[in-house]
Amino acid sequence: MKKIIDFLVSDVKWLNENTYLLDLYSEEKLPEILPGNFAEIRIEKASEVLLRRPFSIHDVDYEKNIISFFIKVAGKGTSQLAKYEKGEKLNVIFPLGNFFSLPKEKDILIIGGGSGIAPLKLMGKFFKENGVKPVFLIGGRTENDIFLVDELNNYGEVFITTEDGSLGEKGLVTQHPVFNSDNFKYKKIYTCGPEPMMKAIAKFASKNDIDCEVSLENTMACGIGACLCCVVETKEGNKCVCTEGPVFNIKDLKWQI
Amino acid sequence: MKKIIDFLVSDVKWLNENTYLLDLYSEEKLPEILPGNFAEIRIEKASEVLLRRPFSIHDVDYEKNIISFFIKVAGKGTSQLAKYEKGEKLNVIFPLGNFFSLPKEKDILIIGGGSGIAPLKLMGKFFKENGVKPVFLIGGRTENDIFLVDELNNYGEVFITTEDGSLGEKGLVTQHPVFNSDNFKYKKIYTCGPEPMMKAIAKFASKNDIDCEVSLENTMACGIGACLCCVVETKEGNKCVCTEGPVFNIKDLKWQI
Amino acid sequence: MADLKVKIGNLEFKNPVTTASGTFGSGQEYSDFIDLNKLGGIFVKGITPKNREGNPYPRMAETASGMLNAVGLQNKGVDYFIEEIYPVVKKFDTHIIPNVNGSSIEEYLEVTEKLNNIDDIKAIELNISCPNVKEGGMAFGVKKSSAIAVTKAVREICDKTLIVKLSPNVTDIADMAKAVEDSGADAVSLVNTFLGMAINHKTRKPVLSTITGGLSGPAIKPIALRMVWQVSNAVKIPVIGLGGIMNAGDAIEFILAGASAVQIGTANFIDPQISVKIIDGINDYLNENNFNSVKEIIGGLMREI
Amino acid sequence: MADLKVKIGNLEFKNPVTTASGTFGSGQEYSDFIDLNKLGGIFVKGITPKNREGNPYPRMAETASGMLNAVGLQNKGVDYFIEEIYPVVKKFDTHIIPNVNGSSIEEYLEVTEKLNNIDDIKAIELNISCPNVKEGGMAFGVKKSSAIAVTKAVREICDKTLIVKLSPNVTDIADMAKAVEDSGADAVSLVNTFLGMAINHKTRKPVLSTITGGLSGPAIKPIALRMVWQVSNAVKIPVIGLGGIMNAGDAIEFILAGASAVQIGTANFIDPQISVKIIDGINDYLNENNFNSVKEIIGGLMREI
Ligand SMILES: Cc1cc2nc3c(=O)[nH]c(=O)nc-3n(C[C@H](O)[C@H](O)[C@H](O)COP(=O)(O)OP(=O)(O)OC[C@H]3O[C@@H](n4cnc5c(N)ncnc54)[C@H](O)[C@@H]3O)c2cc1C
Ligand SMILES: Cc1cc2nc3c(=O)[nH]c(=O)nc-3n(C[C@H](O)[C@H](O)[C@H](O)COP(=O)(O)OP(=O)(O)OC[C@H]3O[C@@H](n4cnc5c(N)ncnc54)[C@H](O)[C@@H]3O)c2cc1C
Ligand SMILES: Cc1cc2nc3c(=O)[nH]c(=O)nc-3n(C[C@H](O)[C@H](O)[C@H](O)COP(=O)(O)O)c2cc1C
Ligand SMILES: Cc1cc2nc3c(=O)[nH]c(=O)nc-3n(C[C@H](O)[C@H](O)[C@H](O)COP(=O)(O)O)c2cc1C
Ligand code: FES
Ligand code: FES
Repeated sequence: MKKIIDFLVSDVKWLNENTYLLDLYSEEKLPEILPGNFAEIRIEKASEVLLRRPFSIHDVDYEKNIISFFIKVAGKGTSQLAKYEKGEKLNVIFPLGNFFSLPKEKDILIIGGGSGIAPLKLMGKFFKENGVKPVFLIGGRTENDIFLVDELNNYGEVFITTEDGSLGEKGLVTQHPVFNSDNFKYKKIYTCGPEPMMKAIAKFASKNDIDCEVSLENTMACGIGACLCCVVETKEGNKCVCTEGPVFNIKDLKWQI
Repeated sequence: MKKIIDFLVSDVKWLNENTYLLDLYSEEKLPEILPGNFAEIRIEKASEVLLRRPFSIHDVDYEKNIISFFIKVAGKGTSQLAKYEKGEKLNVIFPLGNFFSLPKEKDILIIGGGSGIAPLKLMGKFFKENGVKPVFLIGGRTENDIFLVDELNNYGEVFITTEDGSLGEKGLVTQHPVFNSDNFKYKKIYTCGPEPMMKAIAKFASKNDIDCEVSLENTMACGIGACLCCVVETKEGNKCVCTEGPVFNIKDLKWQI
Repeated sequence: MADLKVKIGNLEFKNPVTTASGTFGSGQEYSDFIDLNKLGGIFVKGITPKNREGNPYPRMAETASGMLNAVGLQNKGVDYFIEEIYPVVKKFDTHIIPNVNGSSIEEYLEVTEKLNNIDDIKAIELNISCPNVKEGGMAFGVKKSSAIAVTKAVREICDKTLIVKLSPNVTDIADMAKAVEDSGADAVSLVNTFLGMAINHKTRKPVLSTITGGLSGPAIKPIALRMVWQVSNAVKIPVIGLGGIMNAGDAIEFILAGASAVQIGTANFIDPQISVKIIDGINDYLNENNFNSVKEIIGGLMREI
Repeated sequence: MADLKVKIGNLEFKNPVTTASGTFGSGQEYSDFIDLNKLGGIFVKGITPKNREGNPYPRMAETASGMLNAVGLQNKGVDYFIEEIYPVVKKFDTHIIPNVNGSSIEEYLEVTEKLNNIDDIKAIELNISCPNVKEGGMAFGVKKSSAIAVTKAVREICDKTLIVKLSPNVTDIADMAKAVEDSGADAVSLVNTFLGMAINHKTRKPVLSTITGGLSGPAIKPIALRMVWQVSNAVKIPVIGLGGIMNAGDAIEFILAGASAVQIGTANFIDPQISVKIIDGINDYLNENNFNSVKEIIGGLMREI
């Protein structure tokens, strides 16, 4: 069941000049949150921000009643959100959307880029609890964009690419050696990140007939399936990213790839 | 010459639960400010506040480049303004409007109520510099609404009325003994406060043929004479409160009193 | 507790607060957040004769105090509504009011006819003002002759309370309201969205796939309020007011301007509990101001200022 | 420095940024804050034949991302403008464009005739869209026949560049624009304010003395932008775009939609230096995107999204 809760900000931690972790504390017990679920946060303090903003749930601590978000500044809302201070109230609707499905086979690759690495930690946790040890591949423009390596290492091996080669392999994620199609060994790919990245991965996956789930970031108004603003074209017609996604198997999408 | 300056907040001091003093600091030298002049403050942080908000200049320190405002919370803008923190930027247009004129004779009464006591301190200073020692009369609902008594005492005697009698005389300002028309001894009245109060005073003044200046608080859009939104009806037609006021001699107004 | 009951045509509503078509799904979407039984009514998402996929993504753009949408009446068609959606939502103790759409008079009639057979449905809202479809929709609502034609045709076959939803994209909305009143409407609701547009100057492209879309939200409230006031002064049938209502104060302003009921639209996205908060707020307002019934303030705007 | 010059009719503007009538006084009011010589032009406050006191106070209400005004064309009349105001502002190196008003065609002609005698004035803006006067104003701008009549009459006696300012309170603004184009207008400017209303629910009274007023500011931008786009696609004469422009990005969006120049209105109240900042912002945008001239982006909206 979806909840609407007034959380209190418990921490805002900047990771670099435009990326931060936001921790929110609730008096209420938290419902179960699955990897890929997201929340709609109301940013009341921000002038010129009318609608809520959707963010993947990055982490959850059921004991302390804390949920965390991994956020990149994109515009007005995300920059104002970072200015909330400890103890200030934030109204959140959650958990929303579907989630990344458990793989049937154990060799899986999870790829994140940009703010798309937000759900990776919960995926790692969830998969580990279910006996799956993924390999992570995270990409950024420079070393400065690479986060969470130590944390993800708890759940599986972490590969890194940077466009300028300042950390890990040089290039885009799809240029990483794992993508050598001759000996690509993963049975399933999960990915979340910029659309061009996800489309390049989807292209590889569909060419090589590999199961692949992507998490979409369509603009939303309601986040709960009421407005029909967030649709993506699927083989069965337009579907709401907020309720029937954000996670889709690429075989269901009508992506031009 | 009117200026537009980015001030830095140097202090916000709450006087009671809905009244505060706001001190702003500028790197730039301040222009001369006369009592009754006001400023238009842009409250960018406040969502739902589009236009600037006008406030009388309460005090000025030319040496430290500080101007002060005495503000009562009225709505969205005034409540958000109080949340600015030391060091934050506020854009201000000032000094605007005309000012209280120097009296020809020395026996003067200055009456303030509500946020209308804001300009009284500058009046006291200015009149003192010019050899005039006014009597102040300030009114409020209770003791809790009476401010600045000690400061105004530096410039002249201070009478007080409160509606509940918790401080000074009980009643409205116009019920104060000084208003006994048989021996009213002041040659000029200056007043700033809620319109009903000013109108009651104006009525007394015009009946007893006493010179009287009032400071109006019409809603404004531009504050600089460009939009013609803030007019008051005068015997010479509509005049802009922001440029031809805010101070008017009641003999020029077409008030129904 | 003040008396919140109002009447729209023959129909009594337990309170004047309803939710606007297209912003509240079928109601179910909000049942985790509020008790739907508390609402005066639910205007459900626009219905067409057949399944419609709507417009391509992107369909939404946020604007200053508003949003543009270009959903384009995506819905699964009237039969799906009757068989799958209605049975689920009819159990709520509130009026479920379908929003009827078509790209021709025949299509409007097709939808109306099927809904007319369902006893529990007490009213329909005839949407002649959707700006997001190539055919029909707003085209009917901005021309008096076609507004009259579709209203008359639907009236003929419709036994329910007939509410016609007007487009604000017209020169004289009072005139339009009178025309549909004369054509048999039992009530009018206004406003639908304003035709607007957003451009991303960085990409130099329109933000919406359809270039233009419908503007809603607090930005439009002053215009919507003016229109509700003008229409209330022009017609005898009840007026349902909407457009940018965000809180109880806004709702009361529409009622003072002459609306017998209000619809809450975009505000639901921002606070899914807002409709119930507005009911409570209206009740508090009536109590504080010593009114016994909301009916006492309908059209209660005082003229002298 | 990119080439910012644009042409409206026969007239060259040093840049596309001008200030909107009624929001910038005669220009002088802003001379403490900006160098008026930098502006493309200044559309001065509406002028009528004789002194007008305008409407009673209150004349202004803030709304969500907007404001309502009911000034009602307060001004000291055309003779006062010519004798007292114009001599002061003509010294600035920018186009001073009077905004011509009347409550009858005769009155429009009276103002035009007097202004037409002044050589230095190169253009006039015919305001057929003021919503705040009982007679004339918007009444001319919402009816095609009267829009045509007043435009033709003024055209006949006006040698200057004739800009007709359109009302957005119409069903089909492109049609209206075509009508005034055919009647001899050299350019159209749009939009004027939307007719709106504000109520104070606490006092149950209208906020404005006139009950309704004109809505301006960022709230209206999406509708204004749509109208500018529709009109640009419908007429051959240049279009001057306005309505809620708050920054360079907004101005560029109007230009992409087809405007050859823009007017800055309400934004001047919030930041008296905004017009000059917008000029700089447009220049930066052109440089960053490798355009040599602003003309390259007029109507440059890319259709495929
Ligand atoms: C399901 C979902 C999960 C998300 N998870 C995260 C997350 O965990 N961390 C994170 O940092 N971000 C996440 N996002 C993206 C985040 O919602 C946007 O960055 C945010 O809404 C931008 O708000 P803003 O007010 O800062 O930007 P705005 O000022 O509204 O916009 C800035 C720019 O970004 C564009 N933009 C805004 N939102 C989107 C969008 N959704 N898609 C494409 N363009 C957009 C605008 O068009 C504009 O150009 C997620 C989005 C979705 C839909
Ligand atoms: C020349 C001048 C000098 C002023 N000096 C001071 C001062 O020194 N200290 C001080 O506290 N206040 C002063 N005021 C009043 C102050 O400007 C308003 O209280 C403020 O603008 C309210 O803004 P807000 O956003 O808080 O209220 P809003 O949310 O905008 O409005 C709250 C309520 O107040 C009403 N309101 C707002 N402004 C006015 C107004 N000007 N007249 C009548 N009703 C109004 C609104 O209609 C609404 O009902 C002055 C006003 C003027 C014109
Ligand atoms: C996403 C969205 C979808 C809408 N769909 C419909 C619809 O199907 N039928 C209809 O009559 N109105 C529809 N509308 C219009 C609303 O019912 C309402 O008239 C409009 O949003 C103005 O009210 P508001 O400002 O309170 O949102 C839609 C509005 C939005 C925002
Ligand atoms: C206070 C005020 C006064 C106005 N007076 C006039 C006027 O005299 N003549 C005119 O053509 N438009 C007048 N307008 C309309 C503006 O020129 C402009 O068309 C409108 O404000 C929309 O632009 P904006 O949203 O940028 O303000 C006035 C607008 C305001 C806010
Ligand atoms: S955001 Fe409203 S349906 Fe998905
Ligand atoms: S506030 Fe604009 S003229 Fe006074």
